[in-house]
This record gives sequence, C-alpha cells and structure tokens, in this order.
Amino acid sequence: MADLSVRIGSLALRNPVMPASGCFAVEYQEALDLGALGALVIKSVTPKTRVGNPTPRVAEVQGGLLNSIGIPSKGLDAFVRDVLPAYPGFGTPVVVSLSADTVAEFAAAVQVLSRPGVAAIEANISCPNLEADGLAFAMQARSTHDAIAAMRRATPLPLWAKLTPNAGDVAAIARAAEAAGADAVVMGNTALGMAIDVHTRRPRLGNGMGGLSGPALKPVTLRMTYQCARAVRIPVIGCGGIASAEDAVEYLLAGATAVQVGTASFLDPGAMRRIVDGLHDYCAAQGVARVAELTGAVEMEGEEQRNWRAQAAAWA
Amino acid sequence: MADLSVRIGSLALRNPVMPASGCFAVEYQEALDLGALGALVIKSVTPKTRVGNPTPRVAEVQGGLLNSIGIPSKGLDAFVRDVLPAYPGFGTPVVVSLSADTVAEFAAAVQVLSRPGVAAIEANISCPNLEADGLAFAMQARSTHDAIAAMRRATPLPLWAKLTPNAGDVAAIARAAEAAGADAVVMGNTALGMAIDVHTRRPRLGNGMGGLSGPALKPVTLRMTYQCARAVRIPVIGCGGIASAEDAVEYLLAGATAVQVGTASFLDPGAMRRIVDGLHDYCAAQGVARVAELTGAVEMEGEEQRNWRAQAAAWA
Amino acid sequence: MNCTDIDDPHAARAAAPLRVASHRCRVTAHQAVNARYRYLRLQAEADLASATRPGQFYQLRCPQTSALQPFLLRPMSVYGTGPEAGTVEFLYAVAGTGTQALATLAEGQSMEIVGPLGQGFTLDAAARRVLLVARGVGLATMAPLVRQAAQAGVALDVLLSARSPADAMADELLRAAPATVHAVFDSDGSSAVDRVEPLLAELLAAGCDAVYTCGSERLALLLRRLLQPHPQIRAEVALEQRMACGMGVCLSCVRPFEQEGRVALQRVCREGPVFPLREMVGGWHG
Amino acid sequence: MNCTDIDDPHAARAAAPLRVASHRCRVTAHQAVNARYRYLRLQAEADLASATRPGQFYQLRCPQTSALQPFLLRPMSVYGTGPEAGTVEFLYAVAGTGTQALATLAEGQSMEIVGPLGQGFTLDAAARRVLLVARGVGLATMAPLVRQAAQAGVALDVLLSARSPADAMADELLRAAPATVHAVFDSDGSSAVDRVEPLLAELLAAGCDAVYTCGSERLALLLRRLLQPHPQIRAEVALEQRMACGMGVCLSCVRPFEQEGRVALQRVCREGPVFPLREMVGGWHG
Ligand SMILES: Cc1cc2nc3c(=O)[nH]c(=O)nc-3n(C[C@H](O)[C@H](O)[C@H](O)COP(=O)(O)OP(=O)(O)OC[C@H]3O[C@@H](n4cnc5c(N)ncnc54)[C@H](O)[C@@H]3O)c2cc1C
Ligand SMILES: Cc1cc2nc3c(=O)[nH]c(=O)nc-3n(C[C@H](O)[C@H](O)[C@H](O)COP(=O)(O)OP(=O)(O)OC[C@H]3O[C@@H](n4cnc5c(N)ncnc54)[C@H](O)[C@@H]3O)c2cc1C
Ligand SMILES: Cc1cc2nc3c(=O)[nH]c(=O)nc-3n(C[C@H](O)[C@H](O)[C@H](O)COP(=O)(O)O)c2cc1C
Ligand SMILES: Cc1cc2nc3c(=O)[nH]c(=O)nc-3n(C[C@H](O)[C@H](O)[C@H](O)COP(=O)(O)O)c2cc1C
Ligand code: FES
Ligand code: FES
Repeated sequence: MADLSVRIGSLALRNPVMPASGCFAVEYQEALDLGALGALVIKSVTPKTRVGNPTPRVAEVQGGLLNSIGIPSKGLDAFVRDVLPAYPGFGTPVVVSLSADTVAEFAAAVQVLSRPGVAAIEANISCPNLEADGLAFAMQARSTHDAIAAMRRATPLPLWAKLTPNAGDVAAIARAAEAAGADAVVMGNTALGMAIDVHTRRPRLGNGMGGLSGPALKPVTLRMTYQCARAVRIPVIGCGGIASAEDAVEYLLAGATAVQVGTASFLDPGAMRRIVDGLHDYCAAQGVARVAELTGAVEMEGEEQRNWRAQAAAWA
Repeated sequence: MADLSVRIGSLALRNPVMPASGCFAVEYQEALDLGALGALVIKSVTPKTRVGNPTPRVAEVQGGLLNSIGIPSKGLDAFVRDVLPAYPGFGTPVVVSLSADTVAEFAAAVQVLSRPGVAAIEANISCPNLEADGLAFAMQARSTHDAIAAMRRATPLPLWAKLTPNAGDVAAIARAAEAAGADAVVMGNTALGMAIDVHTRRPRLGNGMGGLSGPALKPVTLRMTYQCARAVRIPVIGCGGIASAEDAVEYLLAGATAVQVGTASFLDPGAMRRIVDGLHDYCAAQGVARVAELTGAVEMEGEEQRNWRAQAAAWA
Repeated sequence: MNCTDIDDPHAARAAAPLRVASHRCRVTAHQAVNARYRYLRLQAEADLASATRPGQFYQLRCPQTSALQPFLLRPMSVYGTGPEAGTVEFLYAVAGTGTQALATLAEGQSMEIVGPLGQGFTLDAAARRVLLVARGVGLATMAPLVRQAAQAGVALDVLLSARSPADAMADELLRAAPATVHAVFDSDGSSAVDRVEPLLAELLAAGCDAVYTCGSERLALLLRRLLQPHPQIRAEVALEQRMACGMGVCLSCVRPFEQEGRVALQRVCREGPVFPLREMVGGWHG
Repeated sequence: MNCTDIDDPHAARAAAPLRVASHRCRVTAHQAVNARYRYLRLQAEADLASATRPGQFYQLRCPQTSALQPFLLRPMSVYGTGPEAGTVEFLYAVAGTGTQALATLAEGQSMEIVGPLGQGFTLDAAARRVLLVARGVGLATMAPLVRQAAQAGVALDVLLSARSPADAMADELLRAAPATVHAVFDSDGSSAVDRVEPLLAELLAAGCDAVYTCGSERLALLLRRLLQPHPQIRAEVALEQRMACGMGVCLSCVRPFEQEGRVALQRVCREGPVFPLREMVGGWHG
C-alpha cells in the first residue's frame, strides 16, 4: 500500500482527503469512518448569529449544484459549546472554518476558536453567498492580506485561507495570503451562479443567486489550483468537483498537497472513503510509493507540443 | 407567431439567436438556413498571422468542452479577401469578431473591418487562450475602456464588447465598455480551465489550459449577464452554455436582449434553428406577444422569500 | 502548534456502526399503478427491512439517460420492506427530471439508494385506535405505518383524499390490512375542507389515540386546528422539502417550526421528515 | 450606421440545400464482431445511402448512461450503406467513454447521427487495379471503397494488418467482394515493417493505379516512401484527429500537411478525412 500521508505545514494528515466545509458534519459518522479521513473540516461558523437564506436553498444544474444556504450560524459560543465537541476524538485533525464580516471580527473569532481539539483554522474569506453580489475578502489581494494578517496575529494555530474562484487573479490573492502568514490556501469555494425557472420567471434559488459546486466547477478550480501552486510556496489544498480518486489525482498533479470533497458526498456519503481507496489503487497501478510525489507532477508540455511550437512559426 | 425581433442599438435582428464567434462558419449553411438567424458572427480575426495552438485543441469535461484553439488567423487582408465575402447576402446582419494584442492594433484593425457587408464589430477583448495565463483586456475596467474607446473613435459601426467570465467584477467592466462607447456587451467568452490526464500526467489540451464552454459554464455566465444588465443601459447579449430555447429564455429573463449559441452547435448543427423554433413555442405557451418583453423580466423574489426575510430575524 | 497525532489509537472514538450506506440494488419489479403513480421494488444485499422504520426515506440515484440528467439524488419514502431482508419498495409520482428518468428503469437493471434516512412515525405501544389522513402519494409514506398498526392490533381509521376515485389507491395503502376507509375526492367535491372538517372532527372525538398525516398541507393545518381540544392525541405529520445531502449536513432542507411559542428552523431530512403536527407552520414549501 | 435591412428578400442568397443534418435513427442491428470490435446498423428516415460517399464519416451522439457521460459526438467512418435508403452501418472499436456508452445501445433503441461529413476517397474511372492497406479498425473506412471498386470491376489487392488472425476481419472488409488478400499479424511477426516492405513494394510495382490506406501511421509512412518511384499512382490516406464540430468550423481537428514544400494546417473533418498520402506529415496525433 502506498504511503498516502501528506503534510500541510506543521500538520500531518494520514491521507490527502478531507471534506469541504459546509458539505460535512458529524452526522456522516453514520456513513463513514471519520477516523479514515485526512482531516475533518466543519461547516463555517460566524461570530454573528445568522438564520441563513430563504428556501429553496439548493437547485441542480447540469453537472453541478447551486446553493444559497447562507451560512446559518448560532455564533461562536454556541459553536464551541454545542457543535465543536462532537469532532475531536476520531484521531483525525479537526479544522474549524470561520467566516466573518470584518477584519476585527475575524481576528477576535480566531482567538475564541484557538482551543484544544482544533488542529487548524480555515478562514472562509470567500463565501459568495453573503451580501453585495458575492463580494468577499478574497476578491482582492489587499483585503485578503488584511484579514489573514489580523488572524495570523491572533492565533498560533495553522491558518488556511480559503479563496474564491470568483476572483480575477487568484495567483495574486494566494500570494497575498502567503505574505500575510497563511499556512496553506484552499482553492476554492463555489463560483457565484444563477438559474431561472422559465415558467415562474423566478430564480431557482430563494436567494436569487448562489454558489456553483460539483463537476461543472472542476475545470476552473483545477486551473486555479495550478496557478496558486505556481504562485506560492505554502501548500495548496484543491477543491471543486472532486468525485473520484482520478479527480483527486488531477488536483495533486496540478500542484495540490491535499484535496477537499464537497458536493460528491451528497451523491454518496461514502464518496471520501471511495476516493481514499481509489488513491491506493491508483498509486499501486502507477507504481507511486508516496502520494506526496504526485504534487505538482503534471508535465505541461509533451514532445508533440514542443515540436509544434518549434515548427509552427514556419507554417503560417 | 410571436414577434421575435429585437434591437441591439441601431441594429435590428429578426430574432435574438445568433452564433457565438469561433463556433460558426459559413460551412453551417450546409446544415442551417443562415437566413433564419438573428445575426452571423464570424470567428475572431487577428491583425497578426497566427497558427494557433498545438493539438489536441479540444477536450471534453463533464457538461462541457475545453478548447485551446488559439485563434488561428491569416491576418486582416486575407480575412477581407478570402473569408468575409462568404457571409453577407443571407439577409442576415454580419458581425465581425476582432481580437488583437494592443490598443493600437485594435483601433487600426477596426478601421480595416469597417466596410460594406459588415453590420457590427464584436471586440473580443476577452479571449483567454492567448499568452499570459489568460490575461486579457476585459480582465480590468481600465484596459477595457482604453481598448473600446480607441475602437469607438475608429469606426462608425455598432461596436460590441465581448467580456470574459474570468474577470472578478464584470459589472464594472461592462460599465467601462459602456462609458467608452460600446453599443452592446456580450457576456461572455469561455472561462479558463484545465484538465489533466492522470495516466500520462499531461494536460488534456495541447496548450495546457483552455476555455470552458457549454452547459457547465451556464450558471456563471447567466449570473454575470444579470449583473451586466443591471449595470448598463446598453443591450447585453448573453452567451454561455445555451443549448435550448429554455436556456435562451433564462438569459433573456436575466436581462439579455439577444443570445449567442456556441458549443451546442457542435452537438447539433441545427441547434440554433431548434432554439428559434422553441422560442416561438415558448412565447405561444406563455402568451408572450413580443420576445423583447422577456428581457429582464425575472422576478427576483417571490412571496415566500419576502415572508422569510420579514420574519427570519425573529427566528434566530 | 497543535499537531494531532494521527496514529494514537487512544484518541480514536470507537467507529460508529455505519447505519447509512449507498446500496446497489436490483430492480425486481417496476410498474405503473395508475396514470400518475409507479411502484418500484428493489433488492439490496443488506438487510434493509429490519434497518428501516415506518416514515423513513431513502435518497434514490435516478438513472442518467440521454434526455434526462438528474444531478442530485431524490428523496422517497419507503412504501414497504420485506418479506426478504433486502427488499424495499417505493411508490412514486412521475414529476420532473429525476422521476421521469426513474420511470425508464427496467426490471433487472440496477440502481443505488442511500439510507435509511430520517426519523419515522411513533406508534405508542398503548395505542388502540389511530387515524391516518393521507392525500395523493402521501399514502406511500403511510403504508408501513398501516402495516405496523395492523400487526400491533391497533384499529385504523383512514381518511384518503384524492383527485378522483381512480387516484385514491386505498388497496395500495392498506395492502390487505383491516381499516375503516373514508375516501374523499376533488372530482365530487367531497374533499373540500368544509366537508372534510366535520368528518375529521368526529373521528378525532371517537376516541383516537394518535393521528398521522402526509401529502396535504391543507389537511394537516385543518387537523392541527381540530386537534386543539384533544391535547392527549399524538399527532404527527410527514413533510417534504428540497434536499441535497439527506443526512442533516447541508442545511438545505430547513423549514420553520413552532416550538414553545418560538419559531426555529428544523432539517426535514434529519429532525424529520416526521414532525409533531402541532409544531408545523404553514406556508413554507421551498 | 450600417443597418442591414433584414426583410429585403433580394438580399437573401438562395438557401443552400441542407446537406448535413442530425438524423434520428433506430438501431436495427448491434453486435460484437470479435472481442474488440462491434457492428452497428442504423435506420434513418432520410436517404443516407445515396448521400454518403466512401470515406465519409458521421458524428455519433453516443448515449448518456449513469456510468458514462460523453459530451462531444464521436466521429465514425461509414462502414456501409443500404440496401435500404436509410440504412447506414458502422464498425467500431470499443475504446473510451463514448464507444463504451455506444456499446450499451440495444436494438430497437434510437440515437442521433450528424452527417454525412468530410471528403471521401477518389476512385478514378480509369483505374483497373488498386491496392488497399488497412490496419485494425481502419478497415471500416475502407469497406465502402472495396464495394465501389468491386462494382466498378476494379481488381483489388488488400494488405490487412492486425494484431492476430482473430482481429483481421478480412470477411468484414470484403463482404464477399473478390480480392487478393495479404494478411500480416503482430502475433507471428509478419506485420513488422521490414517484412511488409518487400510485399508492398512488389504490389506497387505490379501495375497498381491507386493505393488507399487507413489505420496505421507506420504503414502510411512506409507506403509514402515506397511510392516515390511511382508518381503516377494515386495515393490517399484516411486520417483521424480529435474533433468537436466535424464541419470545419471549430478548427480543432487540424494537422500539418506538406504542400509544394510548405507545411500548412488542414482540417481533418473538412479537407479530409481522406488526404493525398504524399502530403501527409508523420508524428502528429493530437
Ligand atoms: C422525505 C421525502 C419523502 C418523499 N416521498 C415520496 C414518495 O414516497 N413518493 C413520491 O412520489 N414523492 C415523494 N417525495 C417527493 C419527491 O422527492 C419528489 O417528487 C421528487 O424529488 C421530484 O423529483 P423530480 O426530479 O421528478 O422533479 P424536479 O422538479 O425535476 O426536481 C428538481 C429538484 O427539486 C426537488 N423536488 C421536487 N419536488 C420535490 C418535493 N415535493 N419534495 C422534495 N424535493 C422535491 C427534487 O428532489 C430535485 O432536487 C418525497 C419527498 C421527501 C422530501
Ligand atoms: C474521421 C474519423 C473516422 C473514424 N472512424 C472510425 C471507425 O470507423 N471505427 C472506429 O472504431 N473508430 C473510428 N474513428 C476513431 C473514433 O472516433 C474514436 O475511437 C472515438 O472517438 C473514441 O471515442 P471514445 O469516447 O471511445 O474515447 P475517449 O478516449 O473517451 O474519447 C475522448 C475524446 O477523444 C476523441 N478521440 C479519441 N480517440 C480518437 C481517435 N482515434 N480519433 C479521433 N478522435 C478521437 C473522442 O472523439 C472524444 O472526443 C474515427 C475517427 C475519425 C476522426
Ligand atoms: C451546500 C453547501 C454548503 C457550503 N457551505 C460552505 C461553508 O459554510 N463554508 C465554506 O467555506 N464553503 C462552503 N461550501 C463550499 C464547499 O466547501 C466547496 O468549496 C465547494 O462546494 C466546491 O467543492 P465541491 O465541488 O466538491 O462541492 C459549501 C458548499 C455547498 C455545496
Ligand atoms: C472551439 C471554440 C472556439 C472559440 N473561438 C472564439 C473566438 O474566436 N472568438 C471569441 O470571441 N470567442 C470564441 N469562443 C467562445 C465562444 O464564442 C463562446 O463565447 C463560448 O464558447 C461560450 O458559449 P457556449 O457555451 O455556447 O459555447 C470559442 C469557443 C469555442 C468552444
Ligand atoms: S438535505 Fe442536507 S440537511 Fe437536509
Ligand atoms: S472538427 Fe471542427 S473544424 Fe474539424
């Protein structure tokens, strides 16, 4: 069996497969051995209490899902008291995902969440479902830097910055997160999308717009994972449309050190286990001893393409 | 039969359905009555001669297509001499799509292309397949303004700005295009994506990355069409993943005045005819007298959502 | 730095028994019941019959076809289980993409289902007479409860509401269990609220220990009102809502409920689909 | 402003006859030919038999299944047409997503094909003896040419290269047409270039008017070399390339060709799939 372990900075994971925030909760222990995952990433919590968006909160599109859940949250105290205690104890690092409205809120919250049982904090600076047509910290390098730097000062825990595919220049934003002290970037969240019911003439989500996830998103987030991995030295965690071990390998080859699985779990709550098993199979079939070898191992140009570029000037 | 005619500025179209640039050429006259379309949009031409990218130039993904054709072009003279003459004469307005590397090149080329038989010029300021990780004029409001303003000064013809979904803030870019004198914006081009063959460890496109098109793209370009239509007073032409009359209606409801059909024609060269027919059926079934009534007619919030927002504060 | 030691066996909770799984099933029967409803029987490897409680549901992975490509799974109440351990039955209305695709499945083909999911009905051991109120395909959800009640020797009153006698499916609901059936129809006006109301009031007053309903918000809200003078009667409603995960994870399937005078959101897939009828709030469909 | 008058009938070109269409067909036969190849016969409404020339192809819309979701159409040479006007036949190797999905189609089901597409082979009226060189599934592309040649009374030499005798399918290629067949195999080493070379040289020297090849770049390049002393022999090769539109629109299917000492890109779907063999450039697969 191949060695599937990977390191995200100081954090050692038994394998590179973990859930994506909002697509996982302890309820999955009924369908999955949580002790067999690389990490457990909890649904984002916000300092402020939030009810979430009106229903319908999900709508399917071709090859994907739109959601406008809206990050319902009972606040930090309720989270620490009622939610968090269920997660440690599976022998799997617990990652808390945090979303907030201001830099100060982010920094204060990160302090509250830096507590025993929490292995890392993922800063969801990218959620597109909030106010303002999806604008978020991670849309700009400056606001990314401000938020991450403030959190960096407030916690000794590993800090991951979760970026958004809605941004125009993710490489610059990944660099800003790195410069501000992030230990890893997660690439990425959902892409803001929309669907309209042509009979009712209403949006198919109660909130009008929502985040696109699932296979339809994969080509874009995979490309961005590649761009981020080229741009920074900290690990990149790939996310977007991963439903199989092959999908996970694509992200690793593109430069990811680990991957997050979201929507695929909704279609099969055992998806993450299948992906871990499939990584073993892939490594065995390809003679890969350590899955970490795959990170960034894509060969961008083959011989035929090199020949083309060498010769094509003469063809025009 | 409903009145399907629409106006894009001074240009009257018999219906709102036209091909997307690069997904159409006169060869389709073998499969389609070109006299039944709203407009004929030709494959982008560039002032410089270009061979295009190495093969493979297309790869399928779930719900979509990646392409890295790379805009092969024999230059403007060859275009005007060998390509253009085939298009006028179907009784359908001909739209020339232009791509270029610099503002000056754009402006000079637009002058060459402003000639009899050309009804409008679409400025492809957004093609993500070129150099520099897909950076393009339409990634920023400033460069959009510069390019469109220069073209505006150089031609009396209707000028459309084709935007890219890779940009972070398309509303701002649409406003820049409008301010610079564009007569319409087209939203939009492909989204930069990637796919890797996990066996060869090579990208599945010869160029490494390429543009995502087809249904997988639709939720994002539909949302951006909505955002653009809210941001500008000039018409918005929707594009991305349209394969049926219902898809076209979604774009119209979101705010588009007309739509472009790309990848769907590859799956059925008669797709545009089916869409026109389907628009007639939809209008008949819904009692819509003029298709133009549909533009922007989405009702963003229903009663249930209003009730939710009114009451939810008390639920937290 | 807080570097969890991933190999410390003492840190690991005992892995919970995996209650929910994706089961690959063979279609052993699939036929039209009438113009709108279809009956589907599946055979799994696992013992779904003893794992599944009345009122629970599964999420069905409807097939992909050239014309229909449902992305999400579709929630369906269990209509029956057994006699074999791996047998599970559904009764469904052909509605949109997913159920249309489902309808194309031929006997002998296979499909996946995820479950069992959600909280079912509660039938008190002491109950002697219960009332079931179902409309439309809501009867699918009720059928296992009919069977449980019949087996426990509980007397059954059933109010069946349907568009027309052709849609009523009393036999499909009872499956030979003894019951007093009151069928009402849109087609003859007997299903109108003002005509059902006295009938229901009478049935509630006639010494009923519990009432269960599914398939009509209108009837559920009527029942809730008629129950006000009968606080001792258990009352449960099975509800629907758009779902993604079906397991309580994604928070897509929430509805507002009234609990102790306050409104709070509950997950239909997890706290439900069966809820105390008295907590139901009308007007939320998603 | 240049506002084209959209209602001016004088401006409109006469609409061209629609040569290419998406045809909905019924599967009238679909069976394995051997372990790797399958035979598919379709029945369309339109007269595809007289519209289709040897060497042309169609794009097949492979079905969507739960396991396989091909997005693009798949190009396939026409293996045969007729006897009925709407009948078209394909012979294909099961390879990846699309062809695996195709293989699930049952007789009686329907599917869409787009075509006919591309330029076929040219058989000169004056030809008396021609040589066909095919490897693997390349024979599917050749079969209509065999028939055309046989009908025209042209003598046929056929070199068939295959992995093993089980894969050779000479009968499938000839379909009872008379021909001299030379079969070579990987399994006994007879298909090696140095063993095929003298055989081909001899066949070319024996008075052959044209040579056609498909299915092996190695053989095509060998032939091109051996043809140097025979400028009078017509030589054509059918090539493959990844396609999206199949109609010359998208420019995805290009390959470099040598024309008058210069290299230029041609569209395999439009200028091809049949090209002058002497213009072929090796080493480009896409
Ligand atoms: C717990 C539960 C049990 C159910 N039991 C049954 C049953 O036994 N028999 C039966 O016929 N139907 C039942 N339903 C309703 C059934 O789930 C929907 O009819 C079905 O999902 C419609 O799918 P579609 O693809 O045909 O429709 P589409 O309109 O194409 O569906 C689009 C999306 O909306 C969702 N959706 C549509 N209608 C409903 C609905 N009424 N409830 C929840 N989601 C919906 C779909 O799941 C899908 O995600 C149940 C619903 C729930 C929540
Ligand atoms: C003009 C033409 C005629 C052909 N005729 C035949 C025939 O008669 N019989 C036959 O068995 N095969 C034929 N082929 C090859 C056939 O198109 C491929 O085997 C088929 O597309 C593979 O699809 P897949 O989904 O099984 O493979 P996948 O690997 O899943 O295909 C992925 C993508 O690559 C493309 N692709 C893969 N292999 C090829 C190839 N060799 N050529 C072109 N595109 C490819 C597919 O079309 C698809 O777009 C022909 C190809 C061309 C271009
Ligand atoms: C229903 C749903 C809820 C989500 N909630 C959150 C969230 O609370 N915080 C967050 O950072 N991302 C959230 N996401 C985004 C996912 O974590 C993930 O980034 C995205 O879905 C893309 O991955 P996927 O294609 O594998 O689903 C949510 C996604 C879905 C579908
Ligand atoms: C093969 C291919 C070539 C394209 N070439 C061009 C082009 O030359 N110029 C351009 O502006 N857009 C080009 N596009 C983008 C399309 O015009 C369109 O914006 C995009 O494909 C999204 O629409 P669709 O999903 O309907 O295909 C191309 C797209 C494809 C798939
Ligand atoms: S469906 Fe996901 S929480 Fe209920
Ligand atoms: S496949 Fe589109 S040009 Fe050949």
